[in-house]
Amino acid sequence: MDFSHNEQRRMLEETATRFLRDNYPLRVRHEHAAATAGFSRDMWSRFAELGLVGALFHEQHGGYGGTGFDIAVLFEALGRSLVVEPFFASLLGGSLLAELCRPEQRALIAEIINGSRLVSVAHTEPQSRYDLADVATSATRDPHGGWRLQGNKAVVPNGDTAESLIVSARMHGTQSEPQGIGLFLVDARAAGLERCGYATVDGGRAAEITLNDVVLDESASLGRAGEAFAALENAVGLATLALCAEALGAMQAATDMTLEYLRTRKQFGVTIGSFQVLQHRYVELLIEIEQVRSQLINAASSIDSGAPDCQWQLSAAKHLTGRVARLVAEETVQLHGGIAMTWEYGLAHFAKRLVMIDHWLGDTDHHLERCVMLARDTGLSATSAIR
Amino acid sequence: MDFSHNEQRRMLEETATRFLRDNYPLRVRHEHAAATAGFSRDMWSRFAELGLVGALFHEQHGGYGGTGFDIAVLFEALGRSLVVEPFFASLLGGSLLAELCRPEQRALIAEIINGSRLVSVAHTEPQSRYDLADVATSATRDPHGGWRLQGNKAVVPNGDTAESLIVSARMHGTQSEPQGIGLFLVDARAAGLERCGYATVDGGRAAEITLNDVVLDESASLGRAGEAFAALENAVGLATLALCAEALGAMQAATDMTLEYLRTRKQFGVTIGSFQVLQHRYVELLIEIEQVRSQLINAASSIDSGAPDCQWQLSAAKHLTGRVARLVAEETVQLHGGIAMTWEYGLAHFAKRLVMIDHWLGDTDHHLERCVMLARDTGLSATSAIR
Amino acid sequence: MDLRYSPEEQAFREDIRRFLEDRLDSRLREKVRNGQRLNKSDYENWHALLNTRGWLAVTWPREYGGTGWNAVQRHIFEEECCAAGAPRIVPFGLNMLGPVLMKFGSQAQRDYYLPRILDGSDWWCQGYSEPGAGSDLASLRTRAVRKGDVYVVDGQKTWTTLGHYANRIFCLVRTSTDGKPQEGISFLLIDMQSPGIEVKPIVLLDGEHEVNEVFFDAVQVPVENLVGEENRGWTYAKYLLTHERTGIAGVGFSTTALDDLRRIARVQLKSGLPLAKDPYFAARMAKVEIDLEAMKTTNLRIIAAAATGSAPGVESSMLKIKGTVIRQEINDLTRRALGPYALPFVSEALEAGHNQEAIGPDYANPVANQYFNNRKLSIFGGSNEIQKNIIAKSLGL
Amino acid sequence: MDLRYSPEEQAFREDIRRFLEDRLDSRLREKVRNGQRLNKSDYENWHALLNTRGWLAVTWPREYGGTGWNAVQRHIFEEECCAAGAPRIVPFGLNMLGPVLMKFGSQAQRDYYLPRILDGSDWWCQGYSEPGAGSDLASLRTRAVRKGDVYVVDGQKTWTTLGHYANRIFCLVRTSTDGKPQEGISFLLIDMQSPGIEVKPIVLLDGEHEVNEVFFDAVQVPVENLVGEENRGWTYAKYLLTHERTGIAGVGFSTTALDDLRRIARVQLKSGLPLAKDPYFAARMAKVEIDLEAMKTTNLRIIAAAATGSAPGVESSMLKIKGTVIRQEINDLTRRALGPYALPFVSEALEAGHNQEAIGPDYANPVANQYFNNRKLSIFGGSNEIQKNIIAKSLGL
Repeated sequence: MDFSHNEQRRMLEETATRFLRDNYPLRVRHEHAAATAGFSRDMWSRFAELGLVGALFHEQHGGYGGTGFDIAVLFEALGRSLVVEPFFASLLGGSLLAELCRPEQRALIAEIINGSRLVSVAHTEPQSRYDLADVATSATRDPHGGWRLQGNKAVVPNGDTAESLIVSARMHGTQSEPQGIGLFLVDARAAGLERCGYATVDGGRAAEITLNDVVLDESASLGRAGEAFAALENAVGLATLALCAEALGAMQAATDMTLEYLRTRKQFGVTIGSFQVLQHRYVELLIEIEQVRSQLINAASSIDSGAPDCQWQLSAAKHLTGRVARLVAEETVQLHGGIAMTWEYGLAHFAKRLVMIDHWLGDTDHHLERCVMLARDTGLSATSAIR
Repeated sequence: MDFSHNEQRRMLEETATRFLRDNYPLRVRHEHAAATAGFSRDMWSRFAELGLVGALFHEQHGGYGGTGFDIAVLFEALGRSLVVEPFFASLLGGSLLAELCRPEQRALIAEIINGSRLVSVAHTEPQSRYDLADVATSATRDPHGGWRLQGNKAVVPNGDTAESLIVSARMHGTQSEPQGIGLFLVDARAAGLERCGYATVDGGRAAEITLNDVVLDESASLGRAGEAFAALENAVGLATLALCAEALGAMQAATDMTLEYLRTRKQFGVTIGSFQVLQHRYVELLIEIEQVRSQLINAASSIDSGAPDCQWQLSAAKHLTGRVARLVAEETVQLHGGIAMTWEYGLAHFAKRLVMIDHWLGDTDHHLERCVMLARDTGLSATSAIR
Repeated sequence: MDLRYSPEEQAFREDIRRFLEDRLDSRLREKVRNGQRLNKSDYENWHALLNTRGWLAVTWPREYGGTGWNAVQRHIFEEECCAAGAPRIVPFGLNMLGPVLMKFGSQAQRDYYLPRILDGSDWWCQGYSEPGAGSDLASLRTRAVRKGDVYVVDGQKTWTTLGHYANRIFCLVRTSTDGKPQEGISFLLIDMQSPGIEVKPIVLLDGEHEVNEVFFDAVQVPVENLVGEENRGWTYAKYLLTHERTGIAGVGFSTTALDDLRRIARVQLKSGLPLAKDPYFAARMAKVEIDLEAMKTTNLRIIAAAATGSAPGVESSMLKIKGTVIRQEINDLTRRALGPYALPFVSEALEAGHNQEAIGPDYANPVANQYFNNRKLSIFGGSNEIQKNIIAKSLGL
Repeated sequence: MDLRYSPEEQAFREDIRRFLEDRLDSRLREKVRNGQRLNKSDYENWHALLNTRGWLAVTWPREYGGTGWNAVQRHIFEEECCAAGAPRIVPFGLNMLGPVLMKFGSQAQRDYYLPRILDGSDWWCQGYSEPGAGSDLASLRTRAVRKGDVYVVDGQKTWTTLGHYANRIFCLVRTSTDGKPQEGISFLLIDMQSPGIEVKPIVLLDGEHEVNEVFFDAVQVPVENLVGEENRGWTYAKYLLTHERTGIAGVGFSTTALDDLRRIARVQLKSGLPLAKDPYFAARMAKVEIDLEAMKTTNLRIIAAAATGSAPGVESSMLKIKGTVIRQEINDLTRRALGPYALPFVSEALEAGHNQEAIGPDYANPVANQYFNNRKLSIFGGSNEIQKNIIAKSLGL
């Protein structure tokens, strides 16, 4: 048993943390978020140069990482600084590509890693909520070869700026069948593809995407028949882990700010941290955050070891993250008082991100229900992550 | 709008409260609970003489009360003193009799009111949990006239001492159909009826009852065909209200004891009530108790006015009572510390009753689910108790 | 024990309902219902409308042009306003300053200011909180030094809601540093056009400008603008803060918000079925519905007690705490109900003129923002922690 | 980062499992599994069994006859014992007094007492708490006055767990009233057979006799029974209290309890279906299962840190708090799972000999009682509130 990171991962953590500390104060983050793209292309290139994008990918795909723990370590650092650059979209899209792409498409991954290409995944639909198998967008065979896509995609992360989109569409089957879903690599400028970008409450950007008879080559189809859903589940699993880790980082930042405030802010002639009620409520947050860290470790470990209960561990992590993130957001705001309600003081931005992470890839209720279903369907009960 | 009680009900409250204060300290309660019957026959007679049993019944049935608010007022007082005498069983059985009995059976109600006859309801079965419609016990027509009962009844309140039992049994239909349930008045000494009495965790007594081919006269059947379930639901409604009120009384007693302790017990050189954490946690209890009181008023009012959402209001009250009763029990014990864990100090007995009330007539989950179902089935949404 | 409204009260409710149906501007109603931004003239028009009917000053006695309503009537009025989608009444002049002037102001102050509140000549804002004195109000430091016929005021106020709309501010200022902190405070009425006053916006976490900082640099205030006696302002301030407020539990707002949530849960789909039929979500909704149903009666019990004269003491603290918790919980559930569509936030869509197509369902846009904005409910107006301290103190703890 | 146990650790686990399978008395195992009462000889037999294998003193170094195990090994041992239905090891001599004697006791004390703990000659109990000094231990008042070769002890201890089985008690006593309350405390070893000692049972809320009051009336204690120096007892007491205890999170107990709950939920019916398939109940179970799954790793992270030498500080307070909350939550769910059958309580059925038919399902009888009894978990051993104070203090609050 060993709870320390290896040398390479410690370096990743240090590199990311040091760079962000020196170059990414909250003021800079707000500037990036306010830009048209919702992030800074220049900063994205610098992250890529630093190897942080490459940390999302295995060596065999030209990266320097790609394990659950690499992703956990990196996103925790990103969460501490509330980074708005498109790591999340790149992880989602890049992992799918890495798993499914044809040899001739492998150059794309290199472009993602060097920061010159942004890819995202257009999967969620207006009606699908958090159900991964609910795909109404259709992919029909073109009589002249290739495919035609028709449908609507919702809340695609960085969907307004991504150059490439991986679009899910139904090749056959009913609307919520995992089988019959296909994945297609689509150029964002393709004829018939319209996108409407907008800001999200937590400081990022997303897009609604309309696919109006988009014509694709045969080569646009990714993976072999029937492979798509499993690949999607894997990529979403990594991205879910990333969100949990990001939330963990944001929780730490939020509680650190709160501790500082409790120690220095005076009311009634004493520091407010001397009030026992505030002390206990703060301590309760720390305890829950340690629990999130532990479940994140369980989930990362289960991904890396290919454990059979991996999906349970991931859903457990996302459920717990959602539960604790809301608690941390609401309580750190309340412990501060009025100042936390202002834009100027930084805490609110962490609180907003913490709460809204629950709306990406399934909220705390969705994943609790998924834990129930997974345990029920597979007969898996609490097989522990520790073996 | 008027939130004060009328003269008669204020008298009932005063009579009960004064009598219990003078004659029913916790020491006496424990003596009664430890008796073979689980209560004192003598005390029961005195309660009856005082008119407290009669307060459960309408004038038309020879009583002096019988409204939701009468029951609420009385049981709140009983709860404050943790009374173990069989008011609950008498209310359940008596209400059913009052609603369904034949003219020649009306004398029974007079006997209940004067304390000379104890009646209970044998309805719950080993498999039925809190489902009122789940009755497997069978009632079959005897070829020679009358009925034969066969089956098992579970956790019948005061079932080991009641002289008369109202037994539910299925005349037709599948196991959980409301229709087809009949109610039968059975002498507890009837041949084929076996009972096994035992103590309950909260200081009362109950019995498992086996009906092994119990032969009954035609006249044992109560009410007309198809009336039984509605009558059962009404009687259980009143008894549910009674439990909520009893819990409210017990919550007040428990928090009063706790306030006294917080004010006087010293640790670290100060009264423990000076610790802000304990103050806030105590205040939170008071707020929730006020909410229980309000929902009890809503439910009593909906019974008395025959409101269409009466069952919703009752389930809402029982749900909220269950939720708050657990909170009050656990928190008042925790606010006390070790002393609350002892038999000698009284609080634990209130805590036990508060928690176990959740196991009578449906727990907090059951009634929350019932609220969901009632609103869904009838299209009733939050029609307020206040009109 | 009778939970029914009397026939008179029911008729009263009917009157109000009809008035709102007939006269409340439908454009304004839509703005409120859609959670869009209200501007200054929206509030002014609403006040003017009520004033024509004599229903603006709901807490004032008739002799000052108020309604003379009792607590139950005020409650009915608030319920109907919420249900109709009316804006709130801006409370600073009407519910805060007005009662203070009636009780402690000079005859001249009452004669001059009260009618101007009613006819909309004055928009008041509140100068209580300071950067160093939030919950600990008594430690305020804005100074007023008497020089001849004027007080010279220096200092800073904060959290001044809608101060950018106001032409007057009532302020707590320090006129003495002797004795306990509470003892040197005075209550001043200040013209916002006075030289030396500067109003700076505070942008809140949702990007909105609702509250302000107000800076005072040698601002001259005529001594006749002192309310009551010098150094007695703490008494007046406490009167204002504890002055019975029927709306403190926010039951009307919560009821409307729960109705909205229910409507949304009926159309939001989860696995093809309405979210309202999902057992997990339905249970969450039922739970808060039960809390609110109980709170309605808790609220009325206290209101009824107030109507018969017994002043609500710590009960209003209880209402504040549980009322805000319930409202926040409903906001939270509404956010959850939207699923991924809680994420998009198009700020321009909060403007009434906006007519671009909505992102996601048309009710979605303001929801997450409202959740975040309403975190203030448990902080402002005496934080829930302060309210618990007050209750504990009243119990002798 | 590697959550797997090493091959050595796995082999170690196998060893223990096989030993327990072979040697743990099946009657004793059943008693534990059915929640029945254990008597003195049950514990003595269990200790003796472990002692023959050299596995009794899990926290002691080898030189004193201990196992010399590291924290991970101890954790594995505890897990296996819980899973096998073994009784707990009575901690007073082994995990509490033993380490104190090793660190602060005289050579004579170590030579005499440590072997007697191992071979079962002595059953120790703990004399810390007093009626007026629960969480506030430093204010204790039991007095020891030195007279020649003896201390004369007067006073009262309380919450003395299993004191009615013990022949010896280690006590904190006041030997001086000078200076801070902590400074006048000494650590004494007392023979329970000494004249002037009286043990009175305290009956707990479930009617069980588990803890006691111990009264001292002019009890004479030889001065050589003083541990360490006079008036330095507070240091030794704190060492004992903060001495690293692997089992503090109770993960083994919670795991067993959750297994039991799951088994019960599979056979308890609700509307004819297993309760485990009810969405509400399944969600409740999943929630606590997730909390426990995370807690297992939190526990191991801290244990692993302890195994590499970095002493767990406030982390053990965190484990105590969250660990007890989880255990209590599982107890609560088990109680709920039973429905009406949580109500019957047949005290005699807690005795092993009992062979009347069970009321309701055979697993039901001890459940509600266990729920109530385990409310102690968040009170005893330093209440969860005290633990939060400790953590807050460590953060400089």
